[in-house]
Amino acid sequence: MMGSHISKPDEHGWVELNMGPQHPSTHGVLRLKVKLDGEIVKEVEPVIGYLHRNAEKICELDYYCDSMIYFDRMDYVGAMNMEVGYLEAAEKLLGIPPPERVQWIRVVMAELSRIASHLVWAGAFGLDLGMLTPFFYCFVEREKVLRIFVEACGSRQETNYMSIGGVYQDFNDKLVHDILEFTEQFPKKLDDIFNAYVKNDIFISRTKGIGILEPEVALDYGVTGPMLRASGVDYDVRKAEPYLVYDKINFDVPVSYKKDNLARFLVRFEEMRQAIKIINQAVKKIPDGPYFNPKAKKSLMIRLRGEGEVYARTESSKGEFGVYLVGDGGVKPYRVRVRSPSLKNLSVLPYLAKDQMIADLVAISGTIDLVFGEVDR
Amino acid sequence: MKSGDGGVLTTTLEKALEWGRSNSLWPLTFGLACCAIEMMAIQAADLDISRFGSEIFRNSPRQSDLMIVSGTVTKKMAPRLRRLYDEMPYPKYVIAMGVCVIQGGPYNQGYSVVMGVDKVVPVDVYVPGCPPTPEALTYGIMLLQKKIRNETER
Amino acid sequence: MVEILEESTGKDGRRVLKVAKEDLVQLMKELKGQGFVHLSLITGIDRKDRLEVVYHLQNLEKNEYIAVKTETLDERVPSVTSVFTSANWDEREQYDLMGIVFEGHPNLKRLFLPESWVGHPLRKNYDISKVQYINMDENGEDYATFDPGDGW
Amino acid sequence: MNVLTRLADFFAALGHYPAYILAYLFETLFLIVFVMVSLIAMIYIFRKYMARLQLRIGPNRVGKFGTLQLIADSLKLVGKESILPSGRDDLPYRIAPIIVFLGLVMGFALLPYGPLYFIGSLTVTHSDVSLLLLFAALAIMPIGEILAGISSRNKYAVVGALRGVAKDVSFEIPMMISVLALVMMASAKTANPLNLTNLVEVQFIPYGIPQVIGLGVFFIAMVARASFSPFDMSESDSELVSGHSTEYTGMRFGMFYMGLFGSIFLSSLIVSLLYLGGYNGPYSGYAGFIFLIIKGLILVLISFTIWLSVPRIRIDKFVNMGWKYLLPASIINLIIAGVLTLGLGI
Repeated sequence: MMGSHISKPDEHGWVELNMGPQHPSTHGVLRLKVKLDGEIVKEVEPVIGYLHRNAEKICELDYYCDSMIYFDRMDYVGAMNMEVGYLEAAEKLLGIPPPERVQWIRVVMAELSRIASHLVWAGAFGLDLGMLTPFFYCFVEREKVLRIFVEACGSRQETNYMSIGGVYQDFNDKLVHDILEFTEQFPKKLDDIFNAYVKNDIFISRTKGIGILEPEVALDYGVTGPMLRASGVDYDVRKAEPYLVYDKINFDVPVSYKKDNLARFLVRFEEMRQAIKIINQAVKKIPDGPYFNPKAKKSLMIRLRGEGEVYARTESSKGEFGVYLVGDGGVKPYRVRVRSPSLKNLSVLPYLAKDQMIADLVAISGTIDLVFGEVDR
Repeated sequence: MKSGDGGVLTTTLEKALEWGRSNSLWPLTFGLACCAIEMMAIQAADLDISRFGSEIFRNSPRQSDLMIVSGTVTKKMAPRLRRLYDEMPYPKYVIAMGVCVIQGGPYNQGYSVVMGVDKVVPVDVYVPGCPPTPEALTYGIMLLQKKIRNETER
Repeated sequence: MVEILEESTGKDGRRVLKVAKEDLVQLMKELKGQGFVHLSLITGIDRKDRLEVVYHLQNLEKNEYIAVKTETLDERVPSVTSVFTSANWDEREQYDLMGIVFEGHPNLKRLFLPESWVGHPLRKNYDISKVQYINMDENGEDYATFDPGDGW
Repeated sequence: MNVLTRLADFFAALGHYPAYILAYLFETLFLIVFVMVSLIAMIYIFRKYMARLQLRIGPNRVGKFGTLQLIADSLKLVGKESILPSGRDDLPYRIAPIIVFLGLVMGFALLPYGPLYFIGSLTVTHSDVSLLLLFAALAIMPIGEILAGISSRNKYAVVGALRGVAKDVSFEIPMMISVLALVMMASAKTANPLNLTNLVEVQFIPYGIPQVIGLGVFFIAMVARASFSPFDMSESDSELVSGHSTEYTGMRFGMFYMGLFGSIFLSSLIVSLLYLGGYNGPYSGYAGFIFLIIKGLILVLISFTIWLSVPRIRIDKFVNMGWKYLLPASIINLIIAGVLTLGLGI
């Protein structure tokens, strides 16, 4: 947004600069009120709500099975993770556990989605720093993931693939073959992108030692996900409270103790490598069986009734994604509350960006990995 | 901006300008929601929009010709969207991308969503879908090019 | 010691503590002392006759996750921002959408909607069919009106 | 017999003065055509090359292989509404893009494009201090950008202008010191090393070989002068929207845009003239121009590769680099030049 007319400095001699909601580095519709002392950022006040789409309210007006589409559109770059998060809560509330086969399929899809999400982030982070080319390489790889999604359910981004008690369509051999083909070639491409970044001295100088987030502060602000792990806290919901079949899969949780922008970058890249490892194991282990729970057939879906309160958390690509569902025995949820990791991660930006330069403010907000569908909901 | 019967010269000039405009639509970097990621995808390698001359996503509305409204327009965003539109120089074009932008989409029962961006700014091309595939958006841009060249059939 | 009114286990297998709202801050302090350093989520639930506030807390070392519940009849609940920084935006959000006034909050402003928005949308008695519009004044600040105005 | 005298001879029938006036006019026309053609070529090459690097195709719809893309772009820019922001500083706002473009054309005008006896530079052949004039002309362009920044009443533009000033101050001195080293080396061979033509023609071995450090410093300074990534702090599109040109529309913005690409080509030509032997070579009369352009294009492609593959450097780090590394390096280079010239007599 323009409208950044010259105004008089305030009593400290600071000038207020308004970044956003339309600004190239805000990844959507974040608005930052920045107080500047020359190049130095003295205060940042994030203003959010420009994408507040009242998802929590509409979920109350819809059937349990219909609410899925709003979750898809929360973290729209990693939609499958959102679906998993919602279904974890909804299936517990409605008492419809998914069959074994479905759980493995969901793990595969969630991890593919995590890769797609991190790839968008990796490309956009390059653009934030003024690096144009890696963006295109990231999107080429992401396109391959999306083709797998299209093969599975016909939709690219907002997949709506999973449903209560199952998935929309069964995995077939071609899909498994496609996924294996992707996981085979992806690590090499990922290394290329990785090297394009880290073998560059300017990139290192722009990220190393900048935006240091101490673990105590991170926990106090409620930061989770790759940001927390980059601050040296070994915490991942997939390990701490395994959902689906993550406890049967062998994978590592990348943790960095450097706490800076570079650490967050490295953690996300390592997560993509681990995701490949998970997919490779899970695809081969998918057991035979039904792909939906017979209690949740399509015709019965809108008659599902839930009562009680369930809080389920999952590890989305941004952090701990929690869904708190309250049912009153009706066919529609009484209250839906979403713990969005991006919102909590964003709340630490004023702390991180204080006394940094404008260029670093952009870099730091890049490493937070903001997706506004989820921040504002 | 119709040339009327201003003679051969002005007609030719007008045609040349239309040709130039249609082949050099610089979009504004203006991503709102989900569709923004698909908008980024038309820029990327598979559906390279620069083939049609939309090479540069300009960050400043002053230098852009095309506003792709990509994603739900909330009531809080609408005045700002209007302001961005006002800041763009004529001739300017708007593509409404996705059903949220066309009529509210899945959020049309909500309290904070604008039911269609055409209540705020005039729209040239509507691209339905939730989100539309990048191919659909590319087709929308090609339709807009035809519209600028007065080639559309009604 | 804080008096726990009720201790139960939820449908998801989590421990739920229920306290009076006067004891809330004290309980939070004690829980933080026990290692529950991460306040994950604050949820307001409109039970029509009363408002319920649920706090989800997490102990990373023991890998424990509990919920603390409190109730209010007059929309007022003490703020826990003095104990957890992360409560700041959560409480603002719940104030914005649910209309729970957190007493002692340093900056209790609406998070998503403009200040002059009428009503709190997540309340059960909020009339969703009553359309409000948002406009922007010269300073870039929003205000909500019931009047469509120009351009709508 | 350079271009000017040839043209004057051609028009000799009209008398001495009219012939020379006509000759100057034609030469100016050549120059403008050359600048325009090279700008269009630069932008086209950039887009196609960028597309290659990014696994894309690049413009291919208008004309064969999209060659007419730039014509379409400029037609569109000419036809755009010209918005003048309220509260601007009117005169500086209007003349800023012209200053940028003027500096660019002046820079091109002062270059020698071939040996003195054959082509010479266009228009200002006779200046004995064309080296100084060239750097004076180059110093004009940043003034236009700074004026644009402070006159358009936009905070992003002001910050961009401030960064531009900080940037210019920190690379100008190392750049001029490395040029000084060149002049020192050339002064052993020619009576007037300040003349660009002389400076080029004494390079039996290109000065880039004895003056490697100088070449490095000068090239970095030239990249910073042209202000593209990694040194596009003043424009930095992800931080400051569009920097100093944020408020400019239509052809005024087009001038900044062309100024950017023109200065890349201009810097490449200057580097190849000063350090890579310029048009020297066999049959330099006819082929010299082509040698120069080829060297320039290679440098342009190197610049584009740098542009597309590195992130933006932070402004304070750049200022640090200018004063802490480039300046000492250029002084060391000066000492080397002195030793080579006076001590070894090269």
